[in-house]
Amino acid sequence: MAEIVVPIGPQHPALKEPVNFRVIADGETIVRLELDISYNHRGIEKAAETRDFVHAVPLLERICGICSHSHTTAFVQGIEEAMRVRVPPRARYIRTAVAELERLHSHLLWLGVAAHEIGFNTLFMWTWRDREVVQDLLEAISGNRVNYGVNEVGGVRVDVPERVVARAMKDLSFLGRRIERYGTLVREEPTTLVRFRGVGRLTPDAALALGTVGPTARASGVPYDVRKDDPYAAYDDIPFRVVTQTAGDVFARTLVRIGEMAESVGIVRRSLLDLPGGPLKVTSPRVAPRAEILSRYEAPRGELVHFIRTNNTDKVERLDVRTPTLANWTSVVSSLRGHPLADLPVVVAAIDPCLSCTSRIAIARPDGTGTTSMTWDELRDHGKRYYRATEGL
Amino acid sequence: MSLSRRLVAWARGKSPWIFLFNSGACNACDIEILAAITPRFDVERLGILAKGSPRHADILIVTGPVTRKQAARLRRVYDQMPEPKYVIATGACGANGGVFQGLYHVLGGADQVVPVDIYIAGCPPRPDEIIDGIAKCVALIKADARRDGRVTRRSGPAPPQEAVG
Amino acid sequence: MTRSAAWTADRVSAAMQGLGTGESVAANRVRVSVPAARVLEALARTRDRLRCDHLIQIATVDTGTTFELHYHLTGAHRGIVSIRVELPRDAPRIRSAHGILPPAALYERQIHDLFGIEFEGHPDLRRLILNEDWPESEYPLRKDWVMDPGKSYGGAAKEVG
Amino acid sequence: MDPLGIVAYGLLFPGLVFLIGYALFFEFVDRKLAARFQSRVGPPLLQPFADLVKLLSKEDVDTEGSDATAIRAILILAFAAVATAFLYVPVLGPSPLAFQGDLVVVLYLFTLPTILLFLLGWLSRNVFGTIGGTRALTQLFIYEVPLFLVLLGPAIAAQSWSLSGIAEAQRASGWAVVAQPIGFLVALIGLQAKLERAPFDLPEADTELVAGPWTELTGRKLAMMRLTMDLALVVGSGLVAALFLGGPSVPWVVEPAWLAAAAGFAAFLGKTLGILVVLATIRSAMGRIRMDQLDAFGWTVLTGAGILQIGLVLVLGGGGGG
Repeated sequence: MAEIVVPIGPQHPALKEPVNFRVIADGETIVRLELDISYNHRGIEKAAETRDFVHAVPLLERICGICSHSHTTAFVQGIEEAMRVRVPPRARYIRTAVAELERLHSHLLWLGVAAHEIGFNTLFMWTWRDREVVQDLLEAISGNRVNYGVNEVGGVRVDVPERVVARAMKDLSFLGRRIERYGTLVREEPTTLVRFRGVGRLTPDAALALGTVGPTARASGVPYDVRKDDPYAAYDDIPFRVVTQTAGDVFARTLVRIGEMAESVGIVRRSLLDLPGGPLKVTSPRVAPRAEILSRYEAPRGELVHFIRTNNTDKVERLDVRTPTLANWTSVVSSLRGHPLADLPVVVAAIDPCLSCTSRIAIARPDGTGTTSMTWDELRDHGKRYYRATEGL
Repeated sequence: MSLSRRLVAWARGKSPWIFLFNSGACNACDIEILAAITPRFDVERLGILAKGSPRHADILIVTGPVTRKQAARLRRVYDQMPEPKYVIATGACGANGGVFQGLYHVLGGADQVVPVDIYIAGCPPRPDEIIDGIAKCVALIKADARRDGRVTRRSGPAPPQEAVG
Repeated sequence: MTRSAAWTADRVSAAMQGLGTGESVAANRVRVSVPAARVLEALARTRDRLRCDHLIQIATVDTGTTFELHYHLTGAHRGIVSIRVELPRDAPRIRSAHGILPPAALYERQIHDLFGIEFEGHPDLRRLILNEDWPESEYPLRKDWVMDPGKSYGGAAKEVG
Repeated sequence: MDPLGIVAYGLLFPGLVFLIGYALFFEFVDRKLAARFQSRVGPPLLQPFADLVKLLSKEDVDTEGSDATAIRAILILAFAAVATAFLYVPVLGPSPLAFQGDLVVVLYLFTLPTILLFLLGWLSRNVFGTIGGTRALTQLFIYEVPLFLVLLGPAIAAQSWSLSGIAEAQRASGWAVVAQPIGFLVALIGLQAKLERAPFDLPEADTELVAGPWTELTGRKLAMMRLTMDLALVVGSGLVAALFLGGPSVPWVVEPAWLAAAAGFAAFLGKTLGILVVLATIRSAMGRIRMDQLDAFGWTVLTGAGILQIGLVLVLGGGGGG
């Protein structure tokens, strides 16, 4: 059958955000995938160089609407490391609590969108109804549903009074029960199983070689988690488990995210109960000395990196942001080949792309022409051989 | 006013179908609009449906500052919509580019590319504020339908309209 | 805060014999400055001898006089190795690292678009970050680049319906 | 029946006007149930009517290069096919237009919209429409065989080819669903697939193909298409109710003729709404399956059950009858 080019995006109901796929499909199966993002590239890094640390935080908070706390925490921790400022423990605990609440609402959001991708709207509505509980909690703590404005250089701007902690405990136990309910639902509901299991499979070494991060990598058994590898905020003092699976397909990523939600509930409960006393922030100098910091953070979608270079002024000399979805796109292209068109939204949704973060990535067309990129070919052929061997495609 | 025009005004007010277009936003507004569709706010009780194709929609909700790359596509989507069509620009970005104003890859508010009828303030506006914006746009739709043309637009805060039928 | 495995500078220097010396810049991060021509060799050694299999990021800095590329790598040992390379400002060229680290193809394409650094051997360096009709050879993230109001940078013209 | 009565029957009461009203009410019940399952409030009663009127008042855009007249003809044909099929479905009692063999006519008229949907997708010169159209056609081949196989079960049991005749026969021999439960289940699943509702809404899969063949429809064309799908829902439920649940008949005998007709009509409403509730539950409970999975499910499970059911009917005579 002649190859037809299916343009999906940049405006498409399956995509919550503008990404453009040129899918070259043979009938229903995808032959090749060209990906083109950066429709919401705004040039934030250029702007960050013209704003001092106080004004940069609101700008960086709006890189991405879902993981706004991630970007501000990574940036602020980088600047604090450059200024050698010790953040008071109460601030570190509050940052951890808000970070895990953000992971909770982001994963619930993702579970709904993934269910919507396969047409299962009831689960989409249920998960988003429960997500409102997390939003209320965040609003109780920070006053905002989105873009909470919790962080500033040297500490946090909001306090968590006793009554909010009490209310949080009640909400968290409700959320714990709901997350357990979704865990069993996803394992038992036939159409979800049929549409998720075995789709977009990534072997552990393919996951590593393609540079995947976060739940996408952990679903293939790669146990990288910045909260354990390079602990920040209060992750040293709070015990939690890094959730991993081995199958590496969309179903495994769902299980990893549901497991992580259960862990997050535990972390938030622990961090709010053991909230140490003391000040919320410490006065930090206006100017950061000459330094070069690599600030890493475990965002809901994976490892987020802020490379900050300061030069003895109150502005950053250079801020280079590498977002988790940027790293995960490579795996989408290679794992989608040979899949039916119907799987494209599911596999894309499986890495939970946050395009506002990834306003810059583009994948070279992996059609393997020419000899210059032999290793790239070997990797892809290995992927295909692995797929054919195990899948019998 | 003839019965048929009143009937059309009632029908258009009762079934405003929206089409969500992200013209380079940080997706906070998009998520809040989606939250408006989910059980707690549930806009389907007002007859509002989120449609997949611009051909099926009456209201185009634009979120985010218009980036250079998305501008041509926003224009094309707007042109594809059948008349009578309305545009709601969401949040500070929709108004004038918000916090991203002046960045090299950003054109500014949605009105740089498409004529905007209603602006919703906020960064991001809460779901109930978005529903209020849609309700004001529905009032505009009904006024247009009754006049069988376009009521003159006033640029300024929306007048306190009578109870939205 | 406890840091992960003690990652000493001399272990890195031993692995990078003849290329550069390791210099500890953070508790778990060691930086090695390497001549631009031998960056691929340095990356290969980091991946093989120092068992770094995950490319965190290729950070780019325009210091006004030169371009700096920082390849940050990590592995199961949780230590971070940063390979630092300096490129002249006038004709910044470097070998593409996608052969050794496939995700590099991704980051290099973005750097090419925003900084104008040429990556030889890159399979597909088409324009992607900026809009299609963004003027050629205008690299917005360079320190000396300023938006020239007279010039048109693409995107839809101001035809409001 | 005198010609005037037939025209009144066809156009007014159980004909077009009632059909459109009942179809809109069906859409309301369907969306309201789906919303309630999702713990949402759901649309008001007159919502489908408002949608219809609004769409009729919208600008009718014809995509450049697409054959506008052909598309309009297709839509009118699809609407007419489904509306005519309803004439043979027994509503008050046996339909006055019934004749031996009207079951075949109804099944044919009921299949026509899907083929026209394929043509619509093909003509709309939109890649999503083309793929949506081909999916509609492939899906047609998959569920058509088991659905028709199973729908013929009650006909064989009642030894009659007239839909009203079969419904009448069940007055004596009891509802066919008792003797042919598998047939009833397969009929419901087949109906869900024919109406392209979740989990079989592949042609119009909004997250993959925008809106499938419907992507380019606007204004009046979209209104006509949505109405046709609602009509198909009513006709489908009426068909399954007549074949398996005894149609507009009430188990005990009602003396005066007009009361019998009223009781029959009430039974018809109750049974079709019952079927709608089942279809709406299926719609909310499941996600969409892929084409190859639909293929496997259709040919193995559905067709197998269909053949088994027909075998049973032939062997056991399917609950006496005749």
